[in-house]
Amino acid sequence: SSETGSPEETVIRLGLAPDEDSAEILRAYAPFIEYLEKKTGYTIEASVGADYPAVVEAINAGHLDLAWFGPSEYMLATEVVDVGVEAFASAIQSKDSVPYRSIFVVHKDSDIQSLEDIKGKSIAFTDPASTSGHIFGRYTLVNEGIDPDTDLGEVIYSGSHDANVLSVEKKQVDVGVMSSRKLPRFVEKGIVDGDNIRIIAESVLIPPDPISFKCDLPEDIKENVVKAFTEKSDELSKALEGTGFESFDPVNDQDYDLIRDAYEIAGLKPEL
Amino acid sequence: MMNSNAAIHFFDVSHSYKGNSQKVLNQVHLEIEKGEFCTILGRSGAGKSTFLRSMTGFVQVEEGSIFINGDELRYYSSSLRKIRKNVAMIFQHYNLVNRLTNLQNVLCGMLQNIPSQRGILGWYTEKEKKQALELLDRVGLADFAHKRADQLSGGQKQRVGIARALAQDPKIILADEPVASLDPVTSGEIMELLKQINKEENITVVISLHQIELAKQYGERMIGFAGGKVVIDTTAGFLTDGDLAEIYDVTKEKENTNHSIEKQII
Amino acid sequence: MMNSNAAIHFFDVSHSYKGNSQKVLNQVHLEIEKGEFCTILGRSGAGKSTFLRSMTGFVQVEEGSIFINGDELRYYSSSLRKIRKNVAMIFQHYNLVNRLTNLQNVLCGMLQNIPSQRGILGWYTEKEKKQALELLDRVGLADFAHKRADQLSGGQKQRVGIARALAQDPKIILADEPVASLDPVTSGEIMELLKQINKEENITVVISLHQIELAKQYGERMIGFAGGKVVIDTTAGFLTDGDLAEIYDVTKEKENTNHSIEKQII
Amino acid sequence: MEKKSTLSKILIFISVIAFGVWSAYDLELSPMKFIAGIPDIFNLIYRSLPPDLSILSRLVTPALRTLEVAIWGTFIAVVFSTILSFGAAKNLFGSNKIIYGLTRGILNTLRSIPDLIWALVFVAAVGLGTFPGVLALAVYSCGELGKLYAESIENIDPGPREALESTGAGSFRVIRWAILPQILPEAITYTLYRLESNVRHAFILGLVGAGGLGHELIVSMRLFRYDEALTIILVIIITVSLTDFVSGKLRQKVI
Amino acid sequence: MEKKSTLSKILIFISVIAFGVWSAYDLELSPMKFIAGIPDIFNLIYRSLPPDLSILSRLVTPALRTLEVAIWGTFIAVVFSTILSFGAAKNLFGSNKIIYGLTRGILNTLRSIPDLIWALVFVAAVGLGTFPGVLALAVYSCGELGKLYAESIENIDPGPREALESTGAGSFRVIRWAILPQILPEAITYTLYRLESNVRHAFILGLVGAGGLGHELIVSMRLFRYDEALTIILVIIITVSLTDFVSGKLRQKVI
Ligand SMILES: Nc1ncnc2c1ncn2[C@@H]1O[C@H](COP(=O)(O)OP(=O)(O)OP(=O)(O)O)[C@@H](O)[C@H]1O
Ligand SMILES: Nc1ncnc2c1ncn2[C@@H]1O[C@H](COP(=O)(O)OP(=O)(O)OP(=O)(O)O)[C@@H](O)[C@H]1O
Ligand SMILES: [Mg+2]
Ligand SMILES: [Mg+2]
Repeated sequence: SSETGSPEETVIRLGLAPDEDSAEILRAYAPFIEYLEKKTGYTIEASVGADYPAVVEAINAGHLDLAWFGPSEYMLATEVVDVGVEAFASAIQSKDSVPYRSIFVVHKDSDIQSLEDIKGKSIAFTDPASTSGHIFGRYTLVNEGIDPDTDLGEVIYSGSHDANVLSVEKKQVDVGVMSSRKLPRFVEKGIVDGDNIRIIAESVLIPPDPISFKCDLPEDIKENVVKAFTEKSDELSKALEGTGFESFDPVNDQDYDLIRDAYEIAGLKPEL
Repeated sequence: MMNSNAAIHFFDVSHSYKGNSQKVLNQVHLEIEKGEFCTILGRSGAGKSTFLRSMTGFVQVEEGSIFINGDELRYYSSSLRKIRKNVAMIFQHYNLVNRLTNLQNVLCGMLQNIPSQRGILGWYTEKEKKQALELLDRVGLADFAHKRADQLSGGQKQRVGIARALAQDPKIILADEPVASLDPVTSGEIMELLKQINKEENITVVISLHQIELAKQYGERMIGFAGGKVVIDTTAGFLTDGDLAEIYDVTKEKENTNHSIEKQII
Repeated sequence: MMNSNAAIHFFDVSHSYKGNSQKVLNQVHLEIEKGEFCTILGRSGAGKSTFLRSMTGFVQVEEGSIFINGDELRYYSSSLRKIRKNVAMIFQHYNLVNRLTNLQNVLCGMLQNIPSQRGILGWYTEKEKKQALELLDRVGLADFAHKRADQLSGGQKQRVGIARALAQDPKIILADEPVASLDPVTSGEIMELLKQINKEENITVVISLHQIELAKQYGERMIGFAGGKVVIDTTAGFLTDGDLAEIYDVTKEKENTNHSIEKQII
Repeated sequence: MEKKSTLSKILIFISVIAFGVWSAYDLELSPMKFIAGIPDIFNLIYRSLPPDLSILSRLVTPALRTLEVAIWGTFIAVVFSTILSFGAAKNLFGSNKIIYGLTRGILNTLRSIPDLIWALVFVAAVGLGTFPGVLALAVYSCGELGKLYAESIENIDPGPREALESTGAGSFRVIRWAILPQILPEAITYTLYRLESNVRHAFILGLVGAGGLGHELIVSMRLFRYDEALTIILVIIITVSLTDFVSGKLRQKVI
Repeated sequence: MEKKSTLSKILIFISVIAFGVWSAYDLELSPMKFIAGIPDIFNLIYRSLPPDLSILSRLVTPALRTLEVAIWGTFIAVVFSTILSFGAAKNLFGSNKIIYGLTRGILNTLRSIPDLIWALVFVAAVGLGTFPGVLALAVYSCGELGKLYAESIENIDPGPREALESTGAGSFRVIRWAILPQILPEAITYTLYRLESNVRHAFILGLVGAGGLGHELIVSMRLFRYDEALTIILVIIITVSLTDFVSGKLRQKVI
């Protein structure tokens, strides 16, 4: 654990949650871990949970010091973890990747042109706990003055982004809500024919993945870690190569209030 | 090559079980005519059951050939089925289906004679059911028709097995110690029953027995096995004490085996 | 209240199996003295096996009480275990553990006399193994020690069952048709063996038999069952034809049952 | 030979132990760590108490849905696995090596492919909804049931079967009257176990857009609504216990 | 009485059929739709061909890791489920109703809680890594094995057991020498089936975390690298077939 002693003896345990969109980074995090060890002088032990609740519970039980997961997960973790977690850096995507937001897709033959037309239509979200596949979709709708529970026709949860886009293509539903980052990949892999799909609306940008530490971490370690993450350098970009990210920006907890708002508006505020 | 009149023809048949070099059937060569009533004698382990079981192909003999009603026994299913239809077997260990009632067990003996669908669904006609009940009655178990087979006493199970074999309406009956678990009176009744079937319907009957008295009383021909070999083959009336000694002689068996106990300890 | 000298004491015992009102044991009241050699006769289904099995508590009798060596049989495990230790049972259906070798089966008879850990692990001493082999030899199966029990002929299985019972070093032996599957010579040998143990070690032996000859030859006391009742209880020498008629009489049994076949058809 | 086999037994024993120790080390198994973590388990349980029973009414439809899907999936699986099990049993048609290899191969493949992936395959075929869920469960269960049925057929007492074969009756009649009655208690165990297992695994319904109990559970977990999750688990426990009870009763009848 | 039971049988039959039809309708089961979708299945398979065998070398470590987890999980489960099965078998200690109810209840609960949730519980206790995966599989498998063991104990032939009990030997000696030999083939089937099942579950659930094959499969699926996924599935099929083969050989020895 994180006793202050000689730096090499300090073990910092980093938990990674395989968020749907960061699946790739997990295979390629080794150089980055090495970079961190070199920068901080600590021993970094990275481990991966089967899903994010596992990572959150591991922090909660004191088995992790740092965590890297999606914005929603972070927001939920701040509610769940007794000693508290706090975001200190956010992972900045490399230039060529698609900005992260919710998008509304329809079939190309659909008469729906914008969100104004979707009253009474059927809509597919992915699953209730999905940031891009549900929360921000709902948030956008509510901001547009549409109450998803009363103004729409059927509301279904298809379970995944691909199921969602497929059911739009097969005209099983009128509108599908999904991640902006997924659609290009589906088209590229031939899951759907891009020509059959039309985007009618998109949400605001979703905050990037936060890196957070447990609040009871000793201050000197916190500082050291923050520095290692947020100092931009070629070495860092190189270590992150192949992960889809290129650097980290400093953030604080308030930067994620947007997520809290979105959850609240979507009616999914966890009552803990 | 072979006598087409014979019900059963063994042609130099030898057999040993896997993992054991000792011959359980040793050059068995004999003919049993249609309508004969034949008893098999022999010590425990002499090969009687193996002999009987070899005739329905459950023991696939290593050497020689067996002809049943003129057809050579071959070990593929259509040939076996054809032969088995005419051969009913009464098993030493009864081999009842425990979870069925006794009536169902007896009815199982008729399966091969009724259409396949009816057989699989177990739809028997009233006539068939009546016939099965009559058979149960003949072995003294009419009252037990709707009891499960595993609720019977040993002798009762044995009798259900006999009724099942009779239900098959066979040309040959092979009975492996069919009265071993029966009291003298019931034994007599069963032997009488078999004899009657043998005489009235000209059915060939081969019975292995341990009761020499019964064998003498009912058997016409007696075949004695010892160590897998046919050592005696004679008419019942002529069975001598010498013959019996030949069959049951203790010293002979001991010669072949090795009794040193020390060697056996692992 | 009871004769403390008796090995076995039945006190008005009655029993019927679940789902069947007919009494399989009907007011059985008898005493068997220590060291007696007692044979049980009776028709198939008369209740012989039930009588024997009731003495080790496998049949939990509905009425009356049973005393073994002065202790009342009660159906909780410590009492049963205590009684069973001194009572060895030879089963009509052998009840061997098929997947064990014959030697292991015989050794199982000694389990209750060796420490629990050794018993569970199957660590027998050389002496125990030798004793088991000697017993197998006594029943003529020393060569089969390392064969699996299911590879034996019927009579061989029966003899392994006998060896297992002897391995138990009991005070009472209950044998349910122990020679049913054996040829006359082997039967004689086994009866001789039981008699010898009975005489030399003063062990009480109760045997159910179907061979009246054997019963007369070896038994001292004869108990005849019919329809669950003790109908004859006499000294072997005095067994009359009238007695046999009493035991085996066919007409009597028929009176109690209802044979109308038509009624039975479902 | 006796000696050699003892030696090889010892060698096998040693290597098993060695593998055990090495892998325990490799996996960082540590009973101490587990004991130290027990309070955390209680903490987790504590946080999920009391179960939020108010969601029960919301669970009725998904639970019913799940049950229907499980029953249909199991039913379809029973039909096909029964047929396949005849070929995968060495003492039936499996005595033919080709048939044996083929059916075993099919069964192994059916259950090797995760139900998640079967779900995806069937979504491609029939679109979203409960239907692909039923198909996925059916196919996957078929692989499991077929193996279990086949092996219980291999375990039967050959005696009664011989008796029926000796009458010359055809295979299917023998199967019906000598084999089926013998495997009946096991077949009941396996079928109802599989049904229960399908109720539990009906998670995949969530992946094909059909909701279901498992899906509700995952969502509750993701939102850290442990009190809701506990309620759902209680519903599953009740369903499983009921199936277990029915299974017991049925088996009692036939044993 | 005969008549009444026939009537109730008919009623049961009709309601089963009714439920079947209704639920088929409710679930929108449609064989036609399935047949129409078969080309889509082939399309999916086509897209995953040829399998990307180049990833095989990358799979060795995860596969080994997963196997270790499955073996340990199964081993721990065998130990505890054996003990529990004695209480859950009606013809052993389960003859005591309280013990029976209690052990059945425990077993039902253990397997009602999905392994994912067990994993979460154990992560809270021991942190991330392979250890919680082992524990989750162990606990879950214990619930399944315990039930299966218990029911195969209930199925034994009582004869040999009576014979051993009649010597006055204690329960554990009787279990060892009369019951164990009788359930051995089933026990082998169940244990190796469970091992195989654990290999598959560890693969699929990614219970093993980053080190396991399941993680690789999930990543491949998420990235729609079907050709990679196919390779991983092939590895799973091979593992499962091997286990099946070993199971068969072992059973052949004891049947
Ligand atoms: N488990 C059982 N359930 C119900 N009835 C049984 C059971 N066992 C035996 N019976 C019945 O009890 C009666 C007596 O059986 P028992 O086995 O004591 O007879 P037996 O004298 O040993 O006959 P045998 O000489 O044929 O072995 C028989 O009518 C039998 O059908
Ligand atoms: N399945 C088997 N595998 C191996 N050996 C066997 C098998 N069945 C029988 N044997 C052996 O073959 C020999 C002959 O057995 P068989 O059953 O034919 O004897 P039997 O004359 O019927 O004896 P019994 O009168 O005791 O029934 C015996 O030594 C027996 O041990
Ligand atoms: Mg025999
Ligand atoms: Mg009896």
